[in-house]
Amino acid sequence: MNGDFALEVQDLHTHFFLRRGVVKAVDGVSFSVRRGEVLGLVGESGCGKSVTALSLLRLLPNEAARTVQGRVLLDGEDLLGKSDRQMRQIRGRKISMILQDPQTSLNPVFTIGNQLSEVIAKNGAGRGGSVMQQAVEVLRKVKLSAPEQRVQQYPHQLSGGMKQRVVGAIAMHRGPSVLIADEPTTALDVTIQLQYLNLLKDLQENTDMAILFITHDFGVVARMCDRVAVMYAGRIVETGPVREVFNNPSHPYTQALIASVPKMQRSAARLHTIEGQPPALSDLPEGCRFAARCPHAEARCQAAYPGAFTVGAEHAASCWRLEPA
Amino acid sequence: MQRYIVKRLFQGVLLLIIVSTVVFAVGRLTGNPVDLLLPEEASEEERQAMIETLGLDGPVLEQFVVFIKGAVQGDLGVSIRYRQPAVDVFFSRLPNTLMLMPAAMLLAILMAIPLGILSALRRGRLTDRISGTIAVLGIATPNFWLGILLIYLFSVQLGWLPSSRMGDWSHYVLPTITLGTFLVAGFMRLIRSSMLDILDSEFVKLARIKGLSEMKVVWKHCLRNALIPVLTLWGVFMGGLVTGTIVTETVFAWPGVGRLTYEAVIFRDYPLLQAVVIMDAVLILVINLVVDILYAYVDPRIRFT
Amino acid sequence: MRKLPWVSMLIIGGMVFAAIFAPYLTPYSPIEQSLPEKLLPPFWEAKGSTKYILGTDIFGRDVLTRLLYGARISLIVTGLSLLVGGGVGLAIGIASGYIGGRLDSLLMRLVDAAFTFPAILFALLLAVTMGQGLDTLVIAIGLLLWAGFARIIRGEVLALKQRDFVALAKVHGCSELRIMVTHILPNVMNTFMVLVTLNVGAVIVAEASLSFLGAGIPPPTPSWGLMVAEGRGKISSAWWLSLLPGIAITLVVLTFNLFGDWLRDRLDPKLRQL
Amino acid sequence: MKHHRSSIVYLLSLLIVAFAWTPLSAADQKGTLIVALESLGGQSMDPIQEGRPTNAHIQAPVFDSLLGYDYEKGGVGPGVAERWVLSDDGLSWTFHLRKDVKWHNGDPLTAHDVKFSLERTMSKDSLSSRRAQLRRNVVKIEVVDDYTVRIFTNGVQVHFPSGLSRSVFQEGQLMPKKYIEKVGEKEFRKKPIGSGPWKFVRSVPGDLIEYEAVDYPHWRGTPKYKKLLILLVPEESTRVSMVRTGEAAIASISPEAIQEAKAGNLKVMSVPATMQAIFQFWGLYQPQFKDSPLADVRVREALSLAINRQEIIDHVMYGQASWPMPFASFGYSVDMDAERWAKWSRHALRYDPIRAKQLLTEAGYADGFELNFANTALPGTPYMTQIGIAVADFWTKIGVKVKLTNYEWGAFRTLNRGEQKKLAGGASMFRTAGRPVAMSRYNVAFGTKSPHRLYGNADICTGICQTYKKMYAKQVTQQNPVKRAAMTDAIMGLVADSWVAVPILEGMGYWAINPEKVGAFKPIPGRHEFGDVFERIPRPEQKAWQ
Repeated sequence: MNGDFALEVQDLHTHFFLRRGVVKAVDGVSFSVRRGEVLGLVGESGCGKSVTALSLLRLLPNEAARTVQGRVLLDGEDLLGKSDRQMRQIRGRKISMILQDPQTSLNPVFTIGNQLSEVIAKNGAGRGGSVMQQAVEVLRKVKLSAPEQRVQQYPHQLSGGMKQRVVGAIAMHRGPSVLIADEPTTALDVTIQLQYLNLLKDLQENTDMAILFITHDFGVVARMCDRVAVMYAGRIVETGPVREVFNNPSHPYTQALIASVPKMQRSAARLHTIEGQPPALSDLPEGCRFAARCPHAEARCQAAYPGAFTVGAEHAASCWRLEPA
Repeated sequence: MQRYIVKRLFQGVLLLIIVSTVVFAVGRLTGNPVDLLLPEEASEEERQAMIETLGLDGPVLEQFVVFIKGAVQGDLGVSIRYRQPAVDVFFSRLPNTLMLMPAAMLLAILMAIPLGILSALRRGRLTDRISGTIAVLGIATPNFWLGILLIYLFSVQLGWLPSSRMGDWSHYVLPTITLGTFLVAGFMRLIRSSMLDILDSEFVKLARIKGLSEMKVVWKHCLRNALIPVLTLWGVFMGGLVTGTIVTETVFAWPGVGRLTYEAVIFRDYPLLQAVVIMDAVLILVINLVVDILYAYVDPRIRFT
Repeated sequence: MRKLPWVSMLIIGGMVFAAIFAPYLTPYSPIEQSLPEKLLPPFWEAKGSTKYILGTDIFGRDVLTRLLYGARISLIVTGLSLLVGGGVGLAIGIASGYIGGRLDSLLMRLVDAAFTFPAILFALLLAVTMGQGLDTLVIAIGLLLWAGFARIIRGEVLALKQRDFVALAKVHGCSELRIMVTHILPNVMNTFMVLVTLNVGAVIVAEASLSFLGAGIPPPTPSWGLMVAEGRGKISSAWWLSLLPGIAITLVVLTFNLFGDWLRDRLDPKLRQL
Repeated sequence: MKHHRSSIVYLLSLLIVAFAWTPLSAADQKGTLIVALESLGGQSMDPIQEGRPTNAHIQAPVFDSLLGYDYEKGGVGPGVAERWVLSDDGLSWTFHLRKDVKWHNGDPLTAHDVKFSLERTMSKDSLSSRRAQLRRNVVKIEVVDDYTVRIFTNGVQVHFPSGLSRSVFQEGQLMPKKYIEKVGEKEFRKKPIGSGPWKFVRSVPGDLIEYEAVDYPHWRGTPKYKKLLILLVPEESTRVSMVRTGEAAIASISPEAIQEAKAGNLKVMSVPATMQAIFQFWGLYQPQFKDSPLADVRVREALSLAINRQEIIDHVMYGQASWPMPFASFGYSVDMDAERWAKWSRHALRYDPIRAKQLLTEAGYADGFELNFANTALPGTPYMTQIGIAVADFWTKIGVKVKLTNYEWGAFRTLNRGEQKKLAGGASMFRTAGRPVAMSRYNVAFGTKSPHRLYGNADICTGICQTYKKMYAKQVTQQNPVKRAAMTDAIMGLVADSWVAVPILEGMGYWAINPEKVGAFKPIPGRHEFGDVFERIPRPEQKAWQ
């Protein structure tokens, strides 16, 4: 194993055990992120991206959801074997996350400063002035205007973009090895999205923090990420360096996704859409999960799931068409 | 905030006017207190004489004017039954009710918060089911029935507690339970359900991502938010509490305002009835105002708009 | 979702069945007296007999028969008062929420007033003023309900108003009334139904409480609340008089609440805070 | 604030009184007698502020009445006045007072107090229920000497004195002239003093009234207890529970609670003949009811015959009621042939459904008819509702389609005002209170200007109405007791045969008593209230129950 990996996920399975059956939201996902690297995790909504992220943090939403198999190595330590108490020590300090919706991720009844102070206190107080002064500093770092006032304010008094900066500040304050960003800009205005992405980039610079960047938007991936993993129906179907994947998408799903991204240069051109619906996660087919929607589907696609075939440097995809002859 | 309070106060005064007009009208529709002050043999002559003595002989509109004039000056008339200023009668009973209501509320809060939180945290498990059943039972059991059963069991059969009336602490036990039960149940369900919503919320996730302890997540981040709906529905609970005091005070011979309210209706003691209803309304308004302020304290979204 | 609440449905079904077929289920009349046979205990007690399975009351009437007919009264009172109170609340809620403006603030002040004023006091006043009876009781309990309905339905309508289909209907030139009836109303029916089931228990308890205070269904009509009230002084000498109808009330209210919870989770989960 | 200050002053003064004033000799007075009642009325201790019978509970311990009771038979007996005499011309009554009566502050009670009390009772501010009548009847009150009072009446008033006994009304209660004039009305209401065997201590509105026994021999009887506590406990089951747990010694109950009380090993005391439950037909004289089934006297008699009174007595009243006398009369009633009427009622009020059916058939209503029946219960006798339900059931059994409506008493009372629209042409429950003079009650029911006017009003008064009117006018002015009794009997016969107001049963006052808390005692016949009995109740060790 490469010691440079901040996070390695191996064969992760997270299932929801419901009355009407087992929903295999994450069904054998493997990927890894190097220190200082940004890995994009891309896919349609409902393909299991967020569940993957929550599985890594061991914060699955309710008791029906369980990670049943796999390993999550953070700096070489398997998180799945940790006790709840140990996990609390790890969360925030070694692995952290920015949630999707800035409107709801801050507690409405406490001030910004109060919510920041919790992580500041965790980091050990007494470094660099009072907690509130530190909080102001933290906000300044995320380029929030008038930070002295902001610490006194409540979340509803801030705009969505400001809130997301606060959330980012909270998530990154303790300098985690891995930061998961779960569609952090989806809920923001287009103009602010870009600012926020740049901010994330800036903050990551000069640190060796790895970022797992979850999104459904290939355009964002192109801007943010070093490598990308494409997820479909609970599995990764293609991984590779961003440029590689963009130039040479190998899985039909990836191809369709990239084709559906609007390109400024070709604004007049018709956008591609993917016909059909992804399979129900409670009733997955034996074979390739994309087969039903795939223009190239063959008989063997129905019969068995393809393995990951290498198509280039660090670039692999799960499609029978890529099987070496 | 100040403007908000002023606005609420203004609304309160408006409400008081509506309420007192309605009471004045409804109280006078049928039934006359004089009939209830006289024995059944009394003649029309006696009746007329007493109507004059009590000043009930003018036209209704005139009486209304007199009533409003007095009310503005804080004089709500003389109780027909007690022959004392109605406001005095009300205030002589108020402390007794004010001993009972907070006790019931305290019981409700002390029981409902831990139980509600526990059952939300243990959703679907045995703890949740047991406390859920207790909650629904609490709502389903009419409190007069509960009161009678409690008296029979704990006073008559076991002899542990006094059956009624005011006295030392032991007198408070049964009425408090009787009055508090439905509140416990109501609060508990409310806290449980809002806790469930909150536990699923993003900010709780973020609190966990921060690595906060479970105690801090539950008691700091969840509880305060979970109390918001309790405060929102406070008005409804107040209504229930007033109803509860009428029944509970009757069962336990508790000399409070609830019992007084019932008497005022039954005996058509117009001045007393008006006083009781208006003072009740004032009381509820004041409590609601306090709750509103509390609400604004708990929920900054209210405070700053 | 949650599985069907079989037990609740069975009990509710049984109650409805008893209410409809009460005359065929028992050979006795709920009202006709048989004074020499008064206060017989249920059959398992020493002096009881299987002639009167659950014993007799102070007038020698069969307690089981009165419980069965009482189910009928409870359902009628509950149904009518929910229809009246809920209906008024529904109408006011829709009008207030949809039309908005001054009407809205006026109606909402009225709702506030209703919450300030102890509703039971109104009910008492009404019963005392109009005389006891089914109509009085229904109006009284209706008065107790409407404000709660109105407030929640209004909230619902406010959200609905923003939805596209309403705008679409407006574009098509539908009248306001028509929009309220054909577009808004069907969309709040789920909420309404959930509110109705959740309030059944409250109504039954309210009926019982009013009977206890002497302002409910007048005797000799059998109502469970009245039966508890009539038997309350006899707990040690004739426990079955107040205990059995009390249990019936508790059981049915419990059942309706559980059913209401289930229905709410099915139809309108966002109402969970009720 | 003001309220607070005054109560502090009040408490302080109570304390001072308690320390400064130690009883001289009260060796045989100990313990507290605790009584639980369903109502304390207005809880006013001023006799002119209370027009209801509750005064006989809560005011009677403190105040004496000009006339008292016949403790054995019930009815009027000597009170503060030992003798009372009608003048030969019939226009004045002379009352001779006891000389050993004193107020709680030590002043002697004199004729001046009597005059003062009666005038106060008649004054503008008085809520006394018969104030208007007293004003009309009294011409002048004259103090003959310190212990003699003469009252001149408006015409001959043969029953005048009975109204001054608590066995009938409360107008005879005596109040201290000097004290009231000295301290003022307001202070008197706060700290009332009387001449009764109990001194007022305090009154907590809606909760209790506390009394303390006088420490000298009292003519009504010297209290055996040191203190008397009257508690307000509206809920009956709670009252019974309190007696069972010993929290109270005595509680008023309704017949329904008798079994429950006995189950708890309590003594149940029934005070005989406190009321008569009746049903009566309203407004039948009105022209629109000329052809109503009820206009036929046979139908009305049939309705009486349809009722099994013994069954109601045994089962609704748990055996604690008795067979009624004719309308508004009791065993202790004056001016009538009690023996004759007892015999009459045994036969006339019998249960005879066959005869009832036969009468209905004769009248042409073999298949029954519709009857509106207004059911109600008067204060103090809640069991009337149950009697009404039982009566309705008996009527249903002979084929009458009874439409039963229940009215809370306050609502019912408005029905008989004005045109009596809701009652006219139908029947209702009613009662007559246990009073020794029947005739005034007859006038309440049948007088043309009376509240009920069952025979006719001022405009429509023919036939029986006219007859009654004439007979009544003669009876009330007849000074000769023998002739008066004959006239009374004649009126009673007229009413009995008209079947318009029909007795159902004679009710009693019921009490649950904890025999470990009080000893055996006797009530006053006809009077449910215990205000004149408390001083006669022994402690358990003094006189045990068998």
